[in-house]
Amino acid sequence: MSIEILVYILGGLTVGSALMVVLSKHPIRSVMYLILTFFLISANYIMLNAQFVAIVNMMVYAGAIMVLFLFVLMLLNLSKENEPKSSLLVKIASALAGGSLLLVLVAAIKDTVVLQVAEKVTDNASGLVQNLGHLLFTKYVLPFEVSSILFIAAIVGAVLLAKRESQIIE
Amino acid sequence: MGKIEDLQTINGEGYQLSRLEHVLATARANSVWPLPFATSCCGIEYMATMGSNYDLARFGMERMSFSPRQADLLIVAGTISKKLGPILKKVYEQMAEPKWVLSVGACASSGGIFDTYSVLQGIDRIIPVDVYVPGCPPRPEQIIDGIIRIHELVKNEPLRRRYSEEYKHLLHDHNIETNE
Amino acid sequence: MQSLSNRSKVVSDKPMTFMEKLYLPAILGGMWITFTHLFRKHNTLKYPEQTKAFAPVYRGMHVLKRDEQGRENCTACGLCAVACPAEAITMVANEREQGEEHLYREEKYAEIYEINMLRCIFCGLCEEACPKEAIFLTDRLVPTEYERADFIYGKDKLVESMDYRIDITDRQSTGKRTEK
Amino acid sequence: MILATVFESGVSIQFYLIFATVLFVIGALGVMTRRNSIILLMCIELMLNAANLLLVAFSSYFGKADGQIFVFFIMVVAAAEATVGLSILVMAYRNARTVDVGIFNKLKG
Amino acid sequence: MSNWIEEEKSSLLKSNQNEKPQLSKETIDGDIATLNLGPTHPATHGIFQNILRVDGEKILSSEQTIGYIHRAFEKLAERRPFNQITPITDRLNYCSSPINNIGWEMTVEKLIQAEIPKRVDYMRVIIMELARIADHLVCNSVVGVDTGALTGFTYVFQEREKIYELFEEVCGARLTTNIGRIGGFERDFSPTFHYKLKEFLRTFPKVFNEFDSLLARNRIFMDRTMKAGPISGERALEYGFAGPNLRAAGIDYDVRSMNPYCSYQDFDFNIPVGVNGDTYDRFMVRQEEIRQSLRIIEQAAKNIPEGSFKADLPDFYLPPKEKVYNNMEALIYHFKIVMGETPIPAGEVYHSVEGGNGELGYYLVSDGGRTPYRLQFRRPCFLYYQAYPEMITGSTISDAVLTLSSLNVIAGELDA
Amino acid sequence: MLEKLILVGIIFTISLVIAMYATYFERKVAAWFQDRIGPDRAGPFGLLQPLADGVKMFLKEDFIPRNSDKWLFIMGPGIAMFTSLMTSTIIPWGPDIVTASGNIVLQVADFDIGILFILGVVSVGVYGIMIGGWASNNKFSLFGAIRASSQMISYELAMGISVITIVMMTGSLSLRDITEAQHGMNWNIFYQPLAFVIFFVCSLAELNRAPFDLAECESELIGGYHTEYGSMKLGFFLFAEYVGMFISSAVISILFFGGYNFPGMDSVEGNTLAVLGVVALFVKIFFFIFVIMWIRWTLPRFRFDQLMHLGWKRLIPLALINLLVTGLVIAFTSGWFN
Amino acid sequence: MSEFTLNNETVLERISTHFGDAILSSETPYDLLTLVVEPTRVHELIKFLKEDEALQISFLTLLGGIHFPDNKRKELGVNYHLHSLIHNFRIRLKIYFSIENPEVDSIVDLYVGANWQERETYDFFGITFKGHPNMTRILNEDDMDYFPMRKEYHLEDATREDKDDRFFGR
Repeated sequence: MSIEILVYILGGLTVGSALMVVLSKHPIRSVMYLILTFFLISANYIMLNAQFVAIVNMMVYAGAIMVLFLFVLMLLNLSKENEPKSSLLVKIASALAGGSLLLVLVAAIKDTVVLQVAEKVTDNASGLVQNLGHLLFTKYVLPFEVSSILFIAAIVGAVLLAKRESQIIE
Repeated sequence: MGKIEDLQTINGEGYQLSRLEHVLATARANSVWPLPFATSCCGIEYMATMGSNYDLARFGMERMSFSPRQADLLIVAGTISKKLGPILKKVYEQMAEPKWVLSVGACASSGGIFDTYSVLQGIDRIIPVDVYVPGCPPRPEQIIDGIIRIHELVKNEPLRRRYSEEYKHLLHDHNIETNE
Repeated sequence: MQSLSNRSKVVSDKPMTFMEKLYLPAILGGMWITFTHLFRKHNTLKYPEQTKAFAPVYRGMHVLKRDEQGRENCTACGLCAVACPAEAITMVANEREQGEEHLYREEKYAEIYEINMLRCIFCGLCEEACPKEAIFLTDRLVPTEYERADFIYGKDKLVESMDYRIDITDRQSTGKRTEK
Repeated sequence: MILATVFESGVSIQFYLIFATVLFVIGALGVMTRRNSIILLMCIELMLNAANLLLVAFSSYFGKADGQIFVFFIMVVAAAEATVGLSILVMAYRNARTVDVGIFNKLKG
Repeated sequence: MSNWIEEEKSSLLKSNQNEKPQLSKETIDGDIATLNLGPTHPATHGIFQNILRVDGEKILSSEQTIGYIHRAFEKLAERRPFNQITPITDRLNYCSSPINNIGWEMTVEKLIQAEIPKRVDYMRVIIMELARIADHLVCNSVVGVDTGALTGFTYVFQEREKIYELFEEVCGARLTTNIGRIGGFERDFSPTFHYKLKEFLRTFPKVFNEFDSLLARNRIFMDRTMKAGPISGERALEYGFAGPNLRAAGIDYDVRSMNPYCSYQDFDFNIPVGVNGDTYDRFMVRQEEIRQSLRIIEQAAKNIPEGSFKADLPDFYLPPKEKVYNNMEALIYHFKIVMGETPIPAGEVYHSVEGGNGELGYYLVSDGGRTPYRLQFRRPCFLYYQAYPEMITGSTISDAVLTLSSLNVIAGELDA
Repeated sequence: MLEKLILVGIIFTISLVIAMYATYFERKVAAWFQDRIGPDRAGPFGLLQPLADGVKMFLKEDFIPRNSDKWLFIMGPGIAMFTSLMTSTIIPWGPDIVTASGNIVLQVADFDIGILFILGVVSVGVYGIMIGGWASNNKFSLFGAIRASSQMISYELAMGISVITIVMMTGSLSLRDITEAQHGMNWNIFYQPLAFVIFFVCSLAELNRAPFDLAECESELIGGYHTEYGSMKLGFFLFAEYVGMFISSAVISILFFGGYNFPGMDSVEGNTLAVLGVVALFVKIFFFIFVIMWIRWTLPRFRFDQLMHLGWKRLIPLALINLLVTGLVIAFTSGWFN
Repeated sequence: MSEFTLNNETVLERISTHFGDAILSSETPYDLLTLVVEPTRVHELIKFLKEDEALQISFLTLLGGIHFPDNKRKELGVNYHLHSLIHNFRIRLKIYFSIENPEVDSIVDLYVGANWQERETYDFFGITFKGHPNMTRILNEDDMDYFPMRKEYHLEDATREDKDDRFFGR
């Protein structure tokens, strides 16, 4: 099954680039790998027939949030040299902790029985814009509005924080 | 430095460019992007050359590259003082191979009337010059003439000339480091 | 400060009108102007193919004139060299020998006469200084060269040939020499 | 147009469960190992994305769009978190000249 | 001075590329970077260097280095006879060489107290005003180019080309004209000149208005240039500004009306002044000056008196060639003048003309010798370029670029 | 599947060739506006000029500044090129071509979310410039990169909002649906002139074209983000700009000028319609490429703060008002208030 | 303002009443009032000219040095050209001092524009201006070791090769 292979390859690439985010020494490269990861996750969404989420993921994460990260990194001009390093002990400890977390989670998930999987819906339309839009503006209209308030709060907070103190005093 | 006959000797296997090389060199000659290092009067005449009446664009040269990385031809127009010399040299070093130098006007080529303590008596003391344009300042016609000469050089230059020992020697003579 | 001249005129105090604040009218107006130029005849001199006549008094390449009988006019008085602000003229004078009357008009002549065209600023002072209507600047251009040495113009390049005489009659400072 | 999707293949939802878990753990690992606070924020984004992936997978397999709606809300939160987090970082950086997470210890006073 | 300037300068000159100008330590320490505007930056038309200290796009301070094309004019002038100095003055403000030439000639004429015929005055006025137009056209079109509008530049350059043709018709060269002699011109205006001048006066206003309407009232341009690089009139005077840059600050000091030379008192013209002394005012003042210059040229061309194109100065003006060829006395005078052996009075004289950039002065000290004992130029660019750091502090890099081009700093005049 | 691959190939080739000749066209147009001739010595009428430039760039020494981040330095132009080519996939180039074995759709992929895809890819396009500018380790490049990225992010918003009005009118995000809704002369420009102006201005800003070319403006930043780039890497950046110009002209034509629709299209059908439709679309595209160049060679550029001011304080409010009014009108016409 | 017209006589008179002892000589070559002044008093005098209500000679036209090698003890000089824009009156001040100790008061505190002119004068003649904020070379290279405008130094660049001086006494 070619699609199957495609899905697995995508998964593998995603995990690989996510790993590189953590392993890269250079912060800018971490950002680049994270962008790549987001792209690959978007591809996964498309495979899951969630086109709208895929493209929004790309726009929001890759197009906006990561630009912000890159921007900050550029402005602070962080290079490989002044990258703070954690001690080997911490690294080993956290690797062990991470490994055991993975172990526990996988063990827990392995035998999960997923109920009520829809019958192979090949013409699944749940990811289409119309469907989502309808749901968003009926069932979830309150959270939707609340999220906009959250956004405004975040913007105001960010602007206030990023302004220089002297300018605030003025 | 840059006579066409010199190119013949540099290219040991005989002067004949292969057909492909010829096509490539001709293409290259039609897309020489200038870096105008215009310091004084000649710079104004260079501006006139860029203008509508003489239109350097016909040679595919209206795309000025103020960044030395993108330029092929260094047009030195105007007086170069001793204080400015190192900067000119640095600009030359920053340019990517292949690069050519056109020395426009009396001041750049020889110092002109400024035989004074502060003026460099010709830029060929610090960088290799391919074509000299006389005049103070030269007419736009003369500048175009010089550019056509440069084009001739480009058209006849084998691709491997820039890797030849002679070329390295030439740069060495002018104390120019190339590996950037 | 009070007005110093009583004829001042304030030119920049007009505030922007509402229409100007809208950006668009000026932008469209500007675009209309450029658009009309689309259909205008270009104003370019295609230089190597076309040439433009210079003013008759143009100060270009020098010529050392001969007189009607083909004798060199120059008497090597050295005024041109003295008058040259760029100090570009060098000459060696020599006495005319017996039997050379058909070559040189005066008793003295310039054995070597060199102009460094790369130094020369084409100011025309040599022409003006010449008392023997020997040196003239013409409306020809000095060609560009690859080598610096090629710009030392000796008598071979400067003296006009009798087969191809250079017309300088339009130059107002020529004057007339009445034969003695 | 609908592209060829997972549903035409035999990939089960278990795969996405494991896949998302692995991504989540990688994010967690990053949080634990790295000391650059900007990268920490990035790893948190990664963990959020792992959750998103699972949500989308379930929503698709169940044929219900609600999961995808939640993804949007998570994105909103993530965006807000990133902006505020980064501005705090920039502030902290201005004062301490480092992006080491250790600086936040000083906040304890 | 602090070491960032040194750092930046040395990084510029190091011929080894290892130390390419990079974000210095200070960037990290204070969100402040140094930025090297020049010497070969496209905005520095000519060669001079500004090392800016910037915070983001905002300029905190700047330090200038000049002298990159210092050519020792004043020393050179001490070694050349009087008539050979004219070609040197060409290269001061090379955008308007004829003004420099004629200014120098008038200085010598003042020294030897020569009587100049009215016709020569009018001829000089025509030539000088043409040169002023050419100068202002270069400056204003370059302001346009620096704001990104290249097309206006090409339109007015076609007209400037016509001015060059006019110069060529008179003296035989386009840019470095070496026009005129001590005592007048080397030849009269030819019929072609008159024809071409008429043609120029006919076509120029139309093209010029096109250029004007491309920029002058375009909001993008106005927003860009207004409040960019302002200077108050009082401050400008302290700095010794003159010419369009001073007039843009509201002070109508113009040598042409204050100390009329060359019969400028005969002509009716206005002196445009600005209000704020910012880039827009400088631009507008120059635009209006071009119109006023056209007015002057029209008046001069209409009223030009008949007469000789040269003064009667047998000791300084070369005798006509016919006489030199055929007349012994004329030949002797000719030799004397060329060799620079005519008697020159000792004394000192200051003369100034309104150059393209302001009061262009010549302080000539003569000891009666063949060459000037000391010749000092009052170079307007040199004086007002000092004010540049003050004008750009607090504004953005874009403003700094525009301010630089609207000041019309000519490297030849700046560095002498 | 094969026909799709062929289509992809054709579209890529066409965009590259058009981008290449856009450089030539740009130089010629500039020359015409300025009473000049423009390139005329490379081949007849200078037609080989882009090829010459290409060859030159390929043969130029390909160096990487010593202090730069090599990996990212190479990636920058690559990303720029890739993202600008990506967008061409969802553009409907014309009506279906009818063949014996069925219809060939002249569109690589008709996503349900078409216009969002374009916005998404465009928002990613900023990385090329940002990374390129940062990796060069040159202050002017960094300035260019920062300017470019803040400018592109700011103008994306107004662009998106202005597009939403079109989406509201059509009821679909798919570009094909939007095109189909403008059958004949029923173009959106007649209903949404303001949205068009905003979209057009924003796409100029997204393209970094004059009067918004602050990221690379010669007189201030030398070359901006590509100051340190030479040879083909520079070529990629320039290429990306011209491909972007081509694609955004296509998007403008589709969103506001009916795409492949043309007046009187009902009188033809079948393959004639397809061919004429493609021609109509390309005529519109070329017109907009010309207009973009026309603007570049006429207008002065903004200053950075003025640009931000225009984006945030003028265009976004305008776009929002436009959106509101459109919404009200749609609500009235569809009878919500009855 | 009173009916005080500025001409050479009145100005000289007015200056003499305040600075009678500082003026060494006065003349009017080519109708320009020229005063030779005591070097130590020149700053004071320029300040007076600038601030005097009646004179208002408040525009510095030109400042420059001059070198007379044969004037023993008075080898170096500085000239000031001042201009009263309101009255359109020009005046020239000259000071002379010995080459051993070439030091004068700077007038940067009166005229900002004098800054570079004084630096230039220093660069050319080696005249130091006391109180100048940045007394360094301006046009020539920083490491130049002589003052080129002094009469004893050559104009020519010694490296010129293409000149043949054997003829015509140059």
